[in-house]
Amino acid sequence: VSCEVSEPIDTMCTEIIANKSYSCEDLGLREIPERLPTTTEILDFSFNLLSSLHNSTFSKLKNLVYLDLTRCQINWVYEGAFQSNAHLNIIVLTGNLLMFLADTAFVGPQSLKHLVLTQTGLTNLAFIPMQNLDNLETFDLGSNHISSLQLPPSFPTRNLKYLDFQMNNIQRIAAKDIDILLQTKNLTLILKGNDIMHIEAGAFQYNLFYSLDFGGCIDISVVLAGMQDTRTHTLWLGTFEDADNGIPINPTMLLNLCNISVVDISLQKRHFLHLTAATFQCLNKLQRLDLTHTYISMLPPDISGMNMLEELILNRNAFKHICNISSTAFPSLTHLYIRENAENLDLGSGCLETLSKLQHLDLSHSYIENLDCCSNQLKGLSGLQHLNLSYNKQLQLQDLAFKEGANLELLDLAFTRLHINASQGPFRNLHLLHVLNLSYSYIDTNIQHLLQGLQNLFLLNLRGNKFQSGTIPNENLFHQLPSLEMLILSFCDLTAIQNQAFHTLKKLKHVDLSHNKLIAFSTDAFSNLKSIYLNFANNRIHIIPRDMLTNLSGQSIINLSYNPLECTCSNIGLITWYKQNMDKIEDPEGTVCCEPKALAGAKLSTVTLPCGINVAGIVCTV
Amino acid sequence: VSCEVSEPIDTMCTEIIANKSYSCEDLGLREIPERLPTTTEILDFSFNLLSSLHNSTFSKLKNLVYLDLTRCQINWVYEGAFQSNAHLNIIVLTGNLLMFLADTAFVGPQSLKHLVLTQTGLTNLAFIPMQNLDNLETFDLGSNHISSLQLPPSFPTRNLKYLDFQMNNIQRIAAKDIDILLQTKNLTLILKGNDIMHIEAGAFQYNLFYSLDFGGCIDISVVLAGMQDTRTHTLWLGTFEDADNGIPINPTMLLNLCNISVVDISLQKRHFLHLTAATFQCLNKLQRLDLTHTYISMLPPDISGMNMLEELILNRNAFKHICNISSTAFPSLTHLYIRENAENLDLGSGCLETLSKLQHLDLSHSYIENLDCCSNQLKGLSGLQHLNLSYNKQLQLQDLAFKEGANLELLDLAFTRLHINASQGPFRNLHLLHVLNLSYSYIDTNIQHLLQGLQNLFLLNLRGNKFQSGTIPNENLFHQLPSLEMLILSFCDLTAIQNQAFHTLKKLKHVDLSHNKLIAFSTDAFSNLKSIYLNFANNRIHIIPRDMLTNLSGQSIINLSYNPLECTCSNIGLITWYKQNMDKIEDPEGTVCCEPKALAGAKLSTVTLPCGINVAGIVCTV
Amino acid sequence: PSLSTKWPMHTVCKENDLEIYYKSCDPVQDFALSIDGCSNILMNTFNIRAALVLRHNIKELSMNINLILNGKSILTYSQKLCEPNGRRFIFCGKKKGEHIYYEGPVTLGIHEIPQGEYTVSAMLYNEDHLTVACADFTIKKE
Amino acid sequence: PSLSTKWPMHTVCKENDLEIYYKSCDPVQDFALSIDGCSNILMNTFNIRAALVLRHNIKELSMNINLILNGKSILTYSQKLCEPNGRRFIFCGKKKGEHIYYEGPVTLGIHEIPQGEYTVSAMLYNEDHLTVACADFTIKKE
Ligand SMILES: [Cu+2]
Repeated sequence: VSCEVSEPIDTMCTEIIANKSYSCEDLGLREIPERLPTTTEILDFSFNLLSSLHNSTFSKLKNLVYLDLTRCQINWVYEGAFQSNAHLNIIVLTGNLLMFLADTAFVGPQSLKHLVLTQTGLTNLAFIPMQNLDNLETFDLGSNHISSLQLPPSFPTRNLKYLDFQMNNIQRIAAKDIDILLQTKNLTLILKGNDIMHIEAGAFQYNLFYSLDFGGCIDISVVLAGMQDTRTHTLWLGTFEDADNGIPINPTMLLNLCNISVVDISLQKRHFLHLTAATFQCLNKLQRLDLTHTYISMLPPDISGMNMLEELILNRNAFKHICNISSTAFPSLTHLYIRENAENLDLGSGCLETLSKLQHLDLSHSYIENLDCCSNQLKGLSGLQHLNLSYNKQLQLQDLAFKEGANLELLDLAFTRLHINASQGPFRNLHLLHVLNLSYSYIDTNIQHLLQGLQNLFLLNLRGNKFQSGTIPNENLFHQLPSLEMLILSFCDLTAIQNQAFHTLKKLKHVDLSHNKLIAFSTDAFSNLKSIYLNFANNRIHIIPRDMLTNLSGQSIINLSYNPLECTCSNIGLITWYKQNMDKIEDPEGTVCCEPKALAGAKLSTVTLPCGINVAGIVCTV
Repeated sequence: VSCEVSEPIDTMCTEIIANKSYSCEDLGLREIPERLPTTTEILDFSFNLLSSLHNSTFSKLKNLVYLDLTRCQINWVYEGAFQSNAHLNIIVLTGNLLMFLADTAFVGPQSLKHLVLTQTGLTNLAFIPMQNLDNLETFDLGSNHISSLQLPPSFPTRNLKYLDFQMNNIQRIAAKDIDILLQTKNLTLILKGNDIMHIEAGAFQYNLFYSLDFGGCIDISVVLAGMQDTRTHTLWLGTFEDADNGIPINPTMLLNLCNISVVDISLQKRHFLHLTAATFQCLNKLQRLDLTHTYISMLPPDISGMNMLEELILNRNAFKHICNISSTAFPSLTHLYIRENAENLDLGSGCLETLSKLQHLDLSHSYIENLDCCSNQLKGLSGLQHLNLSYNKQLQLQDLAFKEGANLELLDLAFTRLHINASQGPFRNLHLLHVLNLSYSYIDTNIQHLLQGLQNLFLLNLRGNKFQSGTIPNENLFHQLPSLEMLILSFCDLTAIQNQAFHTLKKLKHVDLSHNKLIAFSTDAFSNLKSIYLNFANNRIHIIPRDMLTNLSGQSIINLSYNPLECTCSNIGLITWYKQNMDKIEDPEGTVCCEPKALAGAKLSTVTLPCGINVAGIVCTV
Repeated sequence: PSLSTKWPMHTVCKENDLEIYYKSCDPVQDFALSIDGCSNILMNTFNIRAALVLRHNIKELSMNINLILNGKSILTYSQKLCEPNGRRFIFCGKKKGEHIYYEGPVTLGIHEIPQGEYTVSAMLYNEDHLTVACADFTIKKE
Repeated sequence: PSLSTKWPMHTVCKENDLEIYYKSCDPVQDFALSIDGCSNILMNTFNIRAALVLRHNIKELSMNINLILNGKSILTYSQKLCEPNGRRFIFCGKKKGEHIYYEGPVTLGIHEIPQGEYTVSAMLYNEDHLTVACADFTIKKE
């Protein structure tokens, strides 16, 4: 009987895809293992000890495409280090303190597309040899000590899409430093975390960017002055909780925005001095404006001209009343976010009425408490598709709680205490609702009409709700959900499920019953066992009769991990089936024996029991 | 016969002083070896692999005074790393990329005096916990990426004498950043290699420095403007061959020097625009001025007021004529250096006549060629003590060549081709001369009166000169040197030394005969064999009879390395004596057998020959 | 809390009536933390130093804090620190291998440390639920 | 020239008529050097990259260059690069353990490379005559 539990302690690389992809992460290796096949395309060699790279280091791995050398203590990259690796696309050198890169350090690959030199101690761009970098698409130079952006004439621009200089020491940008970037199009340029003190006027003139990130800069007027006549899709001007607050914004500081072509701006965590309509006068053409955590409690009611704004993000502010966002100023909004409001947010009545185009509304984590919800509050929002009211205090749902919600596809009420105050189903008009999240909403699961009318519901999440006497009866609130495919009932303190509980749910494909107190695994309750996913992890199941398992078709997956499974002959049915159906098992690592003591902790797949041929024989002839 | 040559390959630390000082440099160690005694005071643990320091790492070495942890890949210094090391004075952490220093990282030592954090990746002074650094005398923070000099209130000042911020990223210095330095006195502050762009007016006011180093800064007027009302002994304002040239100096830029109290200034490698007497108007109080490599060919003749200048350094400039240095403007000079002049320097006649206080004159490496040397040229310099004319083209020494040199103590003529054109000794009036360097001066060693009159000569260097037929005869030019103690005759192509050659040199103690073609080792030629040093390395000696060795007293040292020594029984005399007198041997590593082939390369000390007891016996009874 | 003995027990402070220790519960690395004076914890803000090397990208980063008394979790607190569209901290979006260092003030808003001995388990994890940092703190207060 | 096989032979360039290789002759470390285009050597100035870690302080630093043909030294050139009172280069005075990097133009003033195969041995040493860097170059010119 081989019941040994052996933890394989091994300094060998892990095969991810046979002959193609290997991970040798953190094995203390001092060279590339001889055993890696020459066909290897993807190699994660991070957190080892290489010290120097020579032309012989990778010479056997001629098919390498992706090479991750993160934190290998590489100091020296000698001539032709990658000369044998014609197919190499990606080299990651993050966290190596580079002391020397030979002129031909990167020569070899026919089309090197991604080069990551993050945190490699660079102080100067000239340290990097530009030979054979012409095909770069992304170039990561973040978290170094580069103090000048002077791009050499040989800097790769042909295919460059992403250039990351975040958290360097760049303080001044002169036009001639970056004139080579005129040859790029739709570049994303990250200058976040640099202490920009001066940009020469016109330095970015005629450039066409996709995104420009100046996050964390001290004085955004310096940036805006330098960006005159620039075109970019996105301009990130915010700052961070762990960065300097920077100079507060007054209306004149934003005037320079009138000469910048941009549709998406973030001003996260900036302070506004005198937030008036004037502040917005050069924001007219914006389609998206992010004012997360800008310490505002009121948007000026006389803002005008913001007709193009489609997305407004007001998260982490301090509105007392939702009318204070002055929604009439933003008639074209399709997306509105007021998450994590610092005050109890009063939803008022009809404050968003004019937002007839609104599709997404996120009011989560905002201390909302409403005893008469929610038709008045959401008046006029007949186009609403996604509504997030999760993580609020409590809501009392009235009859037809979302009266104008006929177009709602997603409704999230998780972690908000719900009181149902409706004689009929509060959701019964939500015919298009696709996803309903009621997890930890403390709903009364005895209300049989609760889910009435949700004829298109695909996913129902009831995690953390309780059922009377811990049982899901045959007669239950799920009967009215003909389209339901996914059902989450984890953490519901369930002890039993009646035999016909889910028989009406013909389309049910994914059921999560994990973290309950179920003592029996049964497939009887489900009407359709073709390619079903059943998660029974973390329950109290000891024994599973083989006939409960045999009707699971080939596409099905079950998870039985973290149950007190018995590895005795009384459970030979499960154990025999298990070993023959490993392809149907999720988390075999966590699926271990509990009894007898001698086998406790042994993976089910490794256990062989001496129960006699006859037992297996009987099972086989069933 | 144990003739094996074994290179001791060993990963053990080297004992420098028993129980006190150990070197474990570059042994690939991953921890402090258990075997180091707890009495260890000095530990060089550089170039090993520690990764992190804990309170247990050095807990056994309670007597540590000096700890060198250079380049040990230390990233993490946890709480109390040195808490057991009460006597620790010096911690060297050069070249470790520090990722974390706990607040109590340096707590423990009662009086930590020297902390070296050079090249440790610092970006910010706040990274360094200041707990228990109050007694620091030197604080090395060079070659990091510190961009602000903001010294915290807890910065150590009580005993601080040396503060090194060289090659950081400091661009601006505000008065409040450094006001804590007012508490120091006679501090040496190194800001070399920082790109200083602004110093707040008065930032260094009332400070009393010993030395301030702004080497390599771009614009010295920025420095001088910031240094108003500062007192310092030395002010280093030069730049370097591998640094930016900086902004050229015009006379107005130096006007701010009038309000700085300083006696020693270096302007090495600065360019002067319009070098006129006005340039010097605020340099009046200087005692030392270094104008090395300042691209000058002429000092203005109308400079006035430089009466206090004692030391003038004009190396690496381009004077055509020594009169062009306008020596009359510097009447108090004691030291004058005109080394490595880029032009053929014409010594003229009496150009330095007014420098009656001159003691040291260095004219080496200056392409000097003089056919009538040197009394006219050095007219008036009767106080001269050191004269360096080495590495020039050629000099024709006349009779009494240094007529006013009665006070000369050191005369260096090395590597300058000399023609002696004197019927009597050209040096015969130099009664005080102590050191004479004539190496590679191609002198005619047949001139018996050459060294006449040098009655106090202590050291004579004749390296690289030739003797007729490769022999030093009994009658030779050394007889007139009663005080000679050191004689260098290496690289003289000598094949023989006659028996009485040095008999008149009663004080001779140090003779270098290395790199000649001598075939015999003989002690006969020396009159005094008590504590003599004889270097016969790199000659052609095969065999040494034992009786040549036995009269060497206990204090003597000989070097026989790199001779084709025979390790056969014909040389048993040497070999036996050698092993008994290892304390008299210099370079035993290089003292190896040449013959027979089987023993070639074996160290003499390891060789045991089977020559029979009788041979050894005979020798012992001599 | 993990049972790993791989990493040493670190002392954050050891004062008259308050002792705080911690131990990394990350299988691949130790955790570096230091507090400038333990008694300051009860102040509104106090200064810490903390550092870690990322073993995984943190496009998303969440924090989970668990207060454990007698082996039972009695309080759980979790918070998202980074999301692709909500980069609250400048380190959000950093990648595997990067060194993250924070040195500065922290506000816990605790005004009393309850008496007794208990464990606070703190864990940071990323979008794939991979551990970014993990430490179990032992707190003893008289 | 040293006989050590500890360090690999590095290729500086390999062009039609000119090949330059080098090998470190320092017992404790390899030497890092790279030239941007070999043919540029004959230009007045050409660009190099060079790096080393100091194993000893360099209060004083001297350079010795030896041209060796058929095993015989035929030309020696030496120069002091650093002295306490003559810090010509910004790296003068650096200490053991420091990384020195130079990237930029160099002027050799050579206008012709003689034909044949020969060795140039270059060595840097400090005030105590300890090796700071050492490399033997093999030059083949047709
Ligand atoms: Cu002397």
